[in-house]
Amino acid sequence: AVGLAAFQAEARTFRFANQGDALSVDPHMHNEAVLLSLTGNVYEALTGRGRKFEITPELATDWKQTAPTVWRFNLRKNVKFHDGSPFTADDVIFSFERAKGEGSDVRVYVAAIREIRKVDANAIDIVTTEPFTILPQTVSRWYIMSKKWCEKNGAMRPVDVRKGTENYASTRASGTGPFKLESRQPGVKTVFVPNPEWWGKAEHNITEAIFTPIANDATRVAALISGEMDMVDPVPLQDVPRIRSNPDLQVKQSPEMRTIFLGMDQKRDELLFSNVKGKNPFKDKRVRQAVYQAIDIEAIRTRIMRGVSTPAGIMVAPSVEGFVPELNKRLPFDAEGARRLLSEAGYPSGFEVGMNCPNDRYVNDGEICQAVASMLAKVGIKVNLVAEPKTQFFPKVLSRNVSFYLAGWTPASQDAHNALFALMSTPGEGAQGQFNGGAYSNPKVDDLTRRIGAENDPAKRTNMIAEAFRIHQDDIGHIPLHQQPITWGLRKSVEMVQIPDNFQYLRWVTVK
Amino acid sequence: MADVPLLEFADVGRDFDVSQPWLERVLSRLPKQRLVAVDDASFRVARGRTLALVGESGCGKSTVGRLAVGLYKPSRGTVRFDGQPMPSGSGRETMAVRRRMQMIFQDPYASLNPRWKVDDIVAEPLRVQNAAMSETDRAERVAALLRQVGLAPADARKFPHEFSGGQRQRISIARALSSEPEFLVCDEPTSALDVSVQAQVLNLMRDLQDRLGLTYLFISHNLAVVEYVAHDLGVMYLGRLVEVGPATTILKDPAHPYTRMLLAAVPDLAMTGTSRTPVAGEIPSPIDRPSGCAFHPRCPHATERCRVETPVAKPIGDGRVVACHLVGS
Amino acid sequence: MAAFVLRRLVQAALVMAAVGLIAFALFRFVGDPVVFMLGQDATPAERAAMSAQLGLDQPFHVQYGRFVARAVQGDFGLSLRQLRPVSTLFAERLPATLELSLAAALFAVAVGIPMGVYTALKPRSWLSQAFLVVSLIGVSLPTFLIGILLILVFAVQLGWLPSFGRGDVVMLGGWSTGLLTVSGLKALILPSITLGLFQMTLIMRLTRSEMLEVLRADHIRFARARGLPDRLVHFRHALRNTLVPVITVAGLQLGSIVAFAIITETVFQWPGMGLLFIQSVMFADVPVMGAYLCLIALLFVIINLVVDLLYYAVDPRLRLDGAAAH
Amino acid sequence: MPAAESRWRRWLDSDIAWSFRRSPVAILAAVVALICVVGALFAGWIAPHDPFDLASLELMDALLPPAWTAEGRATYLLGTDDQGRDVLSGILYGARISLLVGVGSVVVAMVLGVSLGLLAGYAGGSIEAFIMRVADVQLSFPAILIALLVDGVVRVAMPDSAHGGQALWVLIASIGLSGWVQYARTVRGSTLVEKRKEYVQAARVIGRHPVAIMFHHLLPNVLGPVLVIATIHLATAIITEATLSFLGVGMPVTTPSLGTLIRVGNDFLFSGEWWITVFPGLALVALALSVNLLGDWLRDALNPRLR
Amino acid sequence: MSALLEVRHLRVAFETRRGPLVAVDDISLQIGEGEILGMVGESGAGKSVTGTAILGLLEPPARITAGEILLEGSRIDNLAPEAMRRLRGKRIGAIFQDPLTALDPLFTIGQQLVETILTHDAVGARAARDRALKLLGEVGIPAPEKRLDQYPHQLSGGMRQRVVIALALCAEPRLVIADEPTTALDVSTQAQIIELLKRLARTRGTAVLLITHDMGVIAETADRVAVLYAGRIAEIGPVREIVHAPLHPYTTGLMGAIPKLGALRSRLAQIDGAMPRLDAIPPGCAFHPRCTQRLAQCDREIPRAVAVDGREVACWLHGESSRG
Ligand SMILES: Nc1ncnc2c1ncn2[C@@H]1O[C@H](COP(=O)(O)OP(=O)(O)OP(=O)(O)O)[C@@H](O)[C@H]1O
Ligand SMILES: Nc1ncnc2c1ncn2[C@@H]1O[C@H](COP(=O)(O)OP(=O)(O)OP(=O)(O)O)[C@@H](O)[C@H]1O
Ligand SMILES: [Mg+2]
Ligand SMILES: [Mg+2]
Repeated sequence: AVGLAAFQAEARTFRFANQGDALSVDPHMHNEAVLLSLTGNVYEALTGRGRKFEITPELATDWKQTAPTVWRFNLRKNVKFHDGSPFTADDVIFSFERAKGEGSDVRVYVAAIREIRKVDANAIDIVTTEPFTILPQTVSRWYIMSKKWCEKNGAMRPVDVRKGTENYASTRASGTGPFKLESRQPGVKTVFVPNPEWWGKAEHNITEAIFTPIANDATRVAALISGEMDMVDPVPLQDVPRIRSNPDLQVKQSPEMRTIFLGMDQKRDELLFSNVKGKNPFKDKRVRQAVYQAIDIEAIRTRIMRGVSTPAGIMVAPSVEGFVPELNKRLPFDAEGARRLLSEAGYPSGFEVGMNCPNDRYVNDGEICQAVASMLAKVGIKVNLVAEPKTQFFPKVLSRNVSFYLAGWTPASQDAHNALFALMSTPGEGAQGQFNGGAYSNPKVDDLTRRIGAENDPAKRTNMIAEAFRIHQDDIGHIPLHQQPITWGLRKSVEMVQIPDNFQYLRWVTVK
Repeated sequence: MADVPLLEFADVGRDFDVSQPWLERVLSRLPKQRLVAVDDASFRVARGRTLALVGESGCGKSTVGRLAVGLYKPSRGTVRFDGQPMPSGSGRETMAVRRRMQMIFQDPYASLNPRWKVDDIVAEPLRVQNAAMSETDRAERVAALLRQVGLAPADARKFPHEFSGGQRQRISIARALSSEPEFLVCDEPTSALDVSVQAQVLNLMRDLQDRLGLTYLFISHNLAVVEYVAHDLGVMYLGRLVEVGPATTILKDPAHPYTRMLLAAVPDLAMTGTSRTPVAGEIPSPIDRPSGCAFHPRCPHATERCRVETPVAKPIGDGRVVACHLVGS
Repeated sequence: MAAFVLRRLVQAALVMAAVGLIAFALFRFVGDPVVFMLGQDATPAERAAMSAQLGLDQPFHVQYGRFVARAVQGDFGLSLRQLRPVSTLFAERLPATLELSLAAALFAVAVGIPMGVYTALKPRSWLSQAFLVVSLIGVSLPTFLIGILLILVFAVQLGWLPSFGRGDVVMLGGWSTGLLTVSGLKALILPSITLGLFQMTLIMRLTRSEMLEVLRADHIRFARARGLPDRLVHFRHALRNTLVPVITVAGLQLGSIVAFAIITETVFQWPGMGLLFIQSVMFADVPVMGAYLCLIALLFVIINLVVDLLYYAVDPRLRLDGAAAH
Repeated sequence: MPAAESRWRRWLDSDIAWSFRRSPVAILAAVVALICVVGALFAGWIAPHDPFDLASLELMDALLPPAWTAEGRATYLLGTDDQGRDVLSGILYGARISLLVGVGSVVVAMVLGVSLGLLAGYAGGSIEAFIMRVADVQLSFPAILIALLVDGVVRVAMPDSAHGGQALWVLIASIGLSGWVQYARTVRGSTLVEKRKEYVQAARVIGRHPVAIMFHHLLPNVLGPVLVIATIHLATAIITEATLSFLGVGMPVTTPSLGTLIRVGNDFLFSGEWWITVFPGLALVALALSVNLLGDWLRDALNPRLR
Repeated sequence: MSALLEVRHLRVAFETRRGPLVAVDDISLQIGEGEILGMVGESGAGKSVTGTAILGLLEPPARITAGEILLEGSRIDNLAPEAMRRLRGKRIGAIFQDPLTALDPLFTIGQQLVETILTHDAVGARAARDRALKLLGEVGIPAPEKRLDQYPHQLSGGMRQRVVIALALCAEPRLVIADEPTTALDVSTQAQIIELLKRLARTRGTAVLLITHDMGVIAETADRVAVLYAGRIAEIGPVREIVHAPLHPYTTGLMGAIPKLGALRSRLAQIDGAMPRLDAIPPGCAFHPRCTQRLAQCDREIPRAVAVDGREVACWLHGESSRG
C-alpha cells in the first residue's frame, strides 16, 4: 500500500493524439469510432471487451439466453456514476429508450431489441424481435447513461436540432467507467482523470490523460518525435521505419478488423459512369474476375502498404466471428488471364469506368485506388478516378450512385453476420444491404443471412456462414483486398493494449 | 446671312455639383453644394474672327470652351452654333455639328495619346466621322494635314514622344483640322510652351486663319498673347464675364478694375528694374463667391453697392460690354 | 468623423448581407448534411423529414432570409455537425484565430517595414539583395510546406518549439488567450511566422518600392535642400509618406491573413476558426459556413474601417476634407 | 523582313532591353523561367515517361531514389514516387498544369479586372460605386474560400465522370475570380488619372463612343502596371493552386500539378523519401521565384523615375 | 561688388548607357551680394541642372565632371556630403518650382519650419517657433499664428510658395537659388512673389539666382541675366542691355518671339526648328542649325565667351570683332 501511494503521488500524464476529434462526448450521438473509443473510457456498456478482444462482463456480471428471444442480464451491484448516483436497471432501460429514440445514431446496436423488462433493481430481461445469438457482442458499444443525471441536465435526448440549443451531454459526461471526463475543449483537448471509485481494479498507472486531435499526418508524427505526445494514431505507414529507428519510440501494429474491398455496380442496366452504353459490363462475372485478377495484391502490399497489410480472400478479417480460413485464398494475379477474360466478355479493347474512392478514410486509400487504376489500365480498363474526402464519398456509396468504388467494412458486432447483412445482402428493408453500394444480389446469400441471424446452434451457424461466403466468393460479388494495419506510434516507456477495433482504452495504459 | 454669328452664348450658366456623397450629406446634414463655374455668360463670335477669353486660374475659361464644343451641357441659357442650338447626345445631328468644330488643348504632352502613332491620331476624326473613306485617301489626307501644319509626312509613323512640345501642338492642330472644322476652341494652346515655340504655334494659327477663314475661341491667361491673336476679348472673373469688347480697345483702355489689375500684373520687358505696386489679395473660392460684385474684396474702388448688388453687364458705347457699377454710370 | 464611421457601418451591413446571399446561393451545392446527421442506416423518409425540419429543403432565399432574421438577433443556429450553437463554437474558436492573425500581422509589419526601409535606403548592399531574394524564396513555397519544414526544424530537430496547438491558455472572461503563458507564446511563434511570411514579403517589397518613389519626391529634395540631416529626411519625412499606401495594402492583407489561417491552422492543429470552417465545408455544415463567411466579411469591413481611420490619422489631407467643404 | 528586323533592332535598343541586359538577376530569372516554360510546354517530348498514363506506371518501381544514389535506377533520374511515377516526368507535366492554371487564372482575373476597372474609372458615379462595392464583397472571399465553394458547387452540380477535367477549370475560375479586384483597383486608379488627360477629351470632342474610348484610348495607357501585377499574380496563382491541393481541391492525383506533387510528397518528408517532395518543391520555387524576380525587374524597368 | 558665388567652367554630365550626356557645359558666372542674377533659356537648356549643381543635390547619374563652384571664396563642389548638408539651408537656400509638391503634405508648415530652424541653429523649441512666426510674417502671410498649425493643402498656391520661401530663408542664407518660383502661379500672385524676392535682395543683401524662362519676370526682377542655350551660356550681362540690345542671335530670336503688350505686330519673330536634344548637340556652335547669321566656322568650332560692352557673349559674330 505504501508503494502504491508513492506510486500514485507521482503525476503521470499520458498524452495521446488521434486524427480527428469526437464530435461530441454524448455516447449516443454518433456511431463513430473515435467518439465511441473516447467515451468508452468514461461510459460502460453491459458487456465489454478484454485485452484479447474477448467479450467480458462489464455493467452486467453475467447473462444467459432464457428463451430464443429473451436474454437475462444480471447487473453489477454497488456501481456509482461519476455524479454519485447509483447504477440500476432503470438506467439501462432509460439508456435503451435514449439510444433507440430520436436523435440517436446508435440505434443499430439496439435494433434487435424489442423491449427491456426490469426484473429487479439488478436484473433485466432483454427481449429481441427475433432470435438473436450475438446480442452480447452487439450491446458492447451501447453505453449506459445515468437516468437521473440526464433528467437533471435536460439531456434526455442526444440532440434536439429544432430547439437549436446545446445538449448538456455533448460536452460533459457522467458514466460508470474507470475514467472521469475532467474537461473538454472540443477540437482542442479532452482531459481524463482516473475514477477512484471505479468498481474494477485499475490496471493502468496514469494520473491524467490528455487527448488531442491532430489532423495533419506530418504534424502528428512530429509531435510524437518531438516528445510532445506519448501515443499517436495512426502513424502513416511510410513513417514507421523512422519511428522504429528512434531509440525512444516504438510502433505497435496489428491487423485491423476492417476489410478493404472493391465494389461494382451489378444492378443497373447501364453504368452511371462508363463509356459502355446499353449494358453493364460488371453484370458479367468474367469482367469482375478480370478486374480481380488484374490486381497485383502483392505489389499493393509491399509498395503501398509497406508490407504490413494482410491480403484478404473473403470479406471479413480473421478476428471476426465466423471467419472461414479455408476460403481466405485469393484468385491469382494474372494480367494475361484478365485480358483474355475481358475479350471473352466482349471487351477486347477494354472499357472506361469511373471509380470513386475516399482519400481520408482508410490507410493509404487514395494510393490504393491509384494503384488499382494503373493496374487496370494495363489490362485495358481505363479508370477515371475520383478520390475525394469521405464526407463526399460516402453519400454516393450509400445512395449507390457509384459504378466502381473502394470501401472498407468492420462488422460492428465483430460477427460475420453483420458483414453478410449490411454488405452482401440485396438492399432491402431497414439496414439490410445498406452498405452494398453495388447492389450485389444473390437470393441464396440473402436467405442464408436471414437464417444465420436466427440460428442458435454455433456449428450450424458456422457452416451457413461459410456457405454464404463461398457463394459470394464464387460470384465475385465484391473484390476483397486486404486488412489494413492499425499503426500506433508510442514512446518506448508506454505500454498500451491494441485491440482489432482500434479502441484506445486508457484502462490498460502504463507509463514507465 | 452674314449677320448670324458662328457661335453665340446667351445667358449661359454651368454649375457643378460638388456635394459630398449622398449618405455623408444626409448624416452630417450638409446642404447640397453647387459650384457655379460659369454664370450669365453672353457673347458672340463672328465668322473668321477670334474671341479670346482671359482671366485667372479657375475663373471658368475652360468651362466656357467645353460648353462651346458641347462637351458640357449648359445648366442655364443656350449655346447656339451657326444660329442653331447646340445639339447634345451622339446622334447624327450632333456628329454633323461636331465635324464643324474642334478643340485644341493646353497641354501638348497630355493631349496626344502616347500609345498611338501620329497618323492614327490625326486620322481618328476621319475614321469616326467618315468611315467610308479608303485607307489610301486617308493616308493622303493625313500627309496633307501634316504638311499644312509644317511637319513632314514621314512624321506620321512616329510616336508623340518623339516630338518637341511645339511639334506636338502642331500635331493636335492637324488633328483638329482633319475634319475640316470652321470653328476651333483653343484652350491655352501655348501656356506650357517656351516663348520661342509659342511664337511658332501662334504664327501657325494665325496663318491658318488667314488661309482657311477659321473662327477661334481662344482661351489664355496671357494678355500679351491675346493681344497678338484676338480680335475680340472677354475678361472673366469667378465665372462671370466682366468685360467684353474689341481687344485693342480693352487693352489700351481697360474699363473694369479687374481688367486693369490684370494688365498691371503682367511683367513687362519695358519695365526693367522699376517696381510696381503689387496686386493684393487672393482669388476667392468659386464655391462661396463673395456677394454683390465678386471682385469687391480685391477692388480698390469698391463701394457699399458693390458688396450687395451684382452688377449687370451693359454696353458702354465703344462696342464694349462691362459689368461694373462704377463704369458707364 | 461620426458620419464616416456610420457610413462604413451601413456599408458593412450591406457587404455582409451580400456575402451571406452569395454564400447561401452556393450552399445548395456543397452537399447534403443530413446524410451525415442521421447516420448510415436512416431511411430516405427519415432523411427527408430531417431536411424539412432543418428547412434545408427550401429555396435558398428563404433559408437566407431566415438566417438573416435570426442572425440580427445574434442567433446563428446550431452546427449540423457538432450540434452545438454556432455562436458557442465561434466564441471558442475566434480568440485562437484572432491571436494568431494578429501575431502574424505584427510579425509581418514589424519585420517587413524595417526590412523594406533598409532595402530602399541601401538598394545596392548585398544584405538588401539577400533580403529580397530570401523573402521571395519564402513565398515561392506553398504555406503548408513551409509550416511542415518549420516544424521539422524547430520542433523535431531542435526541439525548441511545440509542433502543434496553442499551448496552455488562460481564460479572460469569455476570451481564451495563449498570450499569458510561456507555452502559449512559444506555441504562437511557428504558426504566426508561417502565416505572416507572405504578408511580410509583400509589406517589405511594398515599403521598398514606395520608399524609393517617395525618396525621389520633390518635397524630399526640398527637405534635403533645407539641409535637414538624413535621419530626419529618411525616417520623418520619407517613412511617414511611405506608410500611407503601405497601411492600405497591409490592412487589406490582414483580412486575407484571417482567411489564409485555414492552412496554417490545419498544419499546426491550431484550434481556430479556419479549422472549424474547413471541417464544416467537408460536412456541408451550412450554419457554420454562413456565419463564418459573414464573420470574415465583418472582419474585413472592420479592418477597412480601421485602415481608413489610420489613414486619416497619418494623412492630414484626408482628415480635413470634410472641413474644407464647409 | 526588314520591317520586322528593324522593330527587333528597336526593341534591342530600347531602355527596357538595355536595363534587362544590365541586370544579371533579370537574365538569370528569365533563363530559369524559360527553362520552366519550355520544359512544361514540351513535356510530352522531353519527359522520359508519361506520368499521366496510368498503364505505364509500375508499382514495383515505386519509391526508387534518384539515379545517382546506390539504389537509384538510370531510367528514373530523379527517382520515383509512391506510385512508381517518374519524379522528373511528373515535374515536367506538373509544371505544365501549374502554368496552365497560373496563366489561365491570371487571364481570367485580368480580363475581368481590367474591364471592370476601366468601366468604374471611366463611367464613375453609381456604376463605379457599385463595382467597387462588389470588389469589397469579393475581397472578403479570399481565393481559398472561393475555391472551396466553387469546388463544392461543381462537385455536386456536375456528373462525376468528368471531374478530373473540371478540376482545372474550377481552379482557374476560382483563383481568377479571387484575383480580379487588384487589377480593377489599379486600372480604376490609372483610369481616373488618364481620363482627365486631354487626349481623352479630344476623343470625346471627335465624337467617339465611350466604349471605344475605354478600349482604344485608355486601355493601352493603363496596361503598364497591369502587366507587372500579372507577373507577380502568376507566381501567386501557381502557389495558390499548390495550397488548394493541400485542402483537397487541387488537381486530381492521377494528373498531378506541381502543387499536388508537393502535397503528396509532403507525406514522405519524415520517412526519408525526400526526393518525392524536394524536387517538385525546387521546381516550384524556381518557377515562382524567377517569375517574381522578372516581375520585380519589370516593375523597376517600367518606372521611369527609377531608371 | 564682391562675388558671393562664383561658378567656374562648370560641366555637368549624365552618365547614361550611351555615354555621358553633357547637360551643362563650361558655364561660368558670378553673383554678387544683393544681386539677382536671372537665368533664362528654353526648356531643357540646363538651368535647373546648374542650380542643382550649386546646391550639391545632383543625384546619380548626374555628376559634376569639371569646373568648380566657390561660395564666398571657398570651394563647395568638393565638400564631403555632411559638410555640404550643413551648408545647405544655412548658407544656400533653395526655392523649387512647384509649391504643391515641395512641402511635405503630412506635416504642418510650423513643424517644417521649426525642424529646419532647429537643424541650423541651436535654439530652443519656443524660440524656433517665434522665429517661424516672424518669418511667415516677413514673407507676407497674414495671420501667421493661424497658418503655422495648418497643413500645406490648406493653403493656396501663392501662400504655399511663400512658405517655401520662408523655409529657404530660415537660416538667413547668403545665397538663394530660386528655380522657377512663379511658373505655377497666377499673374497676380506671381507679381507678389517677385516683389518679395526683390525686397529680400535689397534689404538683406541676399544673392539670388533666379531661374525661369519668363523674360518678363527676369526683366522686372534681375540685375543681370544669363541666357542659356543647350547647356552653354549664350550671353550674360546687365538685364536692360540684353533685353533691349541682344547680341547673340539666339537672344535676339528669343526677344523677338515674346509677344509684347501694346506692340502690335503682324507676325512674331520665330526661331525655326527646335533646340537639339542633349544626345545630338551639333558640332561647333549648338545654335548654328537655327541661326540666320551663320558663319563658316560656326559648325566647326565652339565660340568662346568674349566680353562686349560689359557683357559676355559666345558667338562668332562678336568674337571676331572683339578679338581683332
Ligand atoms: N467637372 C468639374 N466638376 C467640378 N468642378 C469643376 C469641374 N470642371 C471645372 N470645375 C470648377 O469650375 C471652376 C472653373 O473651372 P475652369 O476649368 O473652367 O477654369 P479655368 O479658367 O479654365 O482655369 P485654368 O486657368 O486653371 O485652366 C473651377 O473652380 C473648377 O474647380
Ligand atoms: N535624370 C536625367 N537623366 C538624363 N538627362 C537628364 C536628367 N535630368 C535632366 N536631364 C537633361 O538635362 C538637360 C537640362 O535639364 P534642366 O532640368 O536643367 O533643364 P531646364 O533648363 O531646367 O528646363 P525647364 O525649363 O524645362 O525646367 C535636359 O536636356 C534634360 O533632358
Ligand atoms: Mg482651363
Ligand atoms: Mg528646370
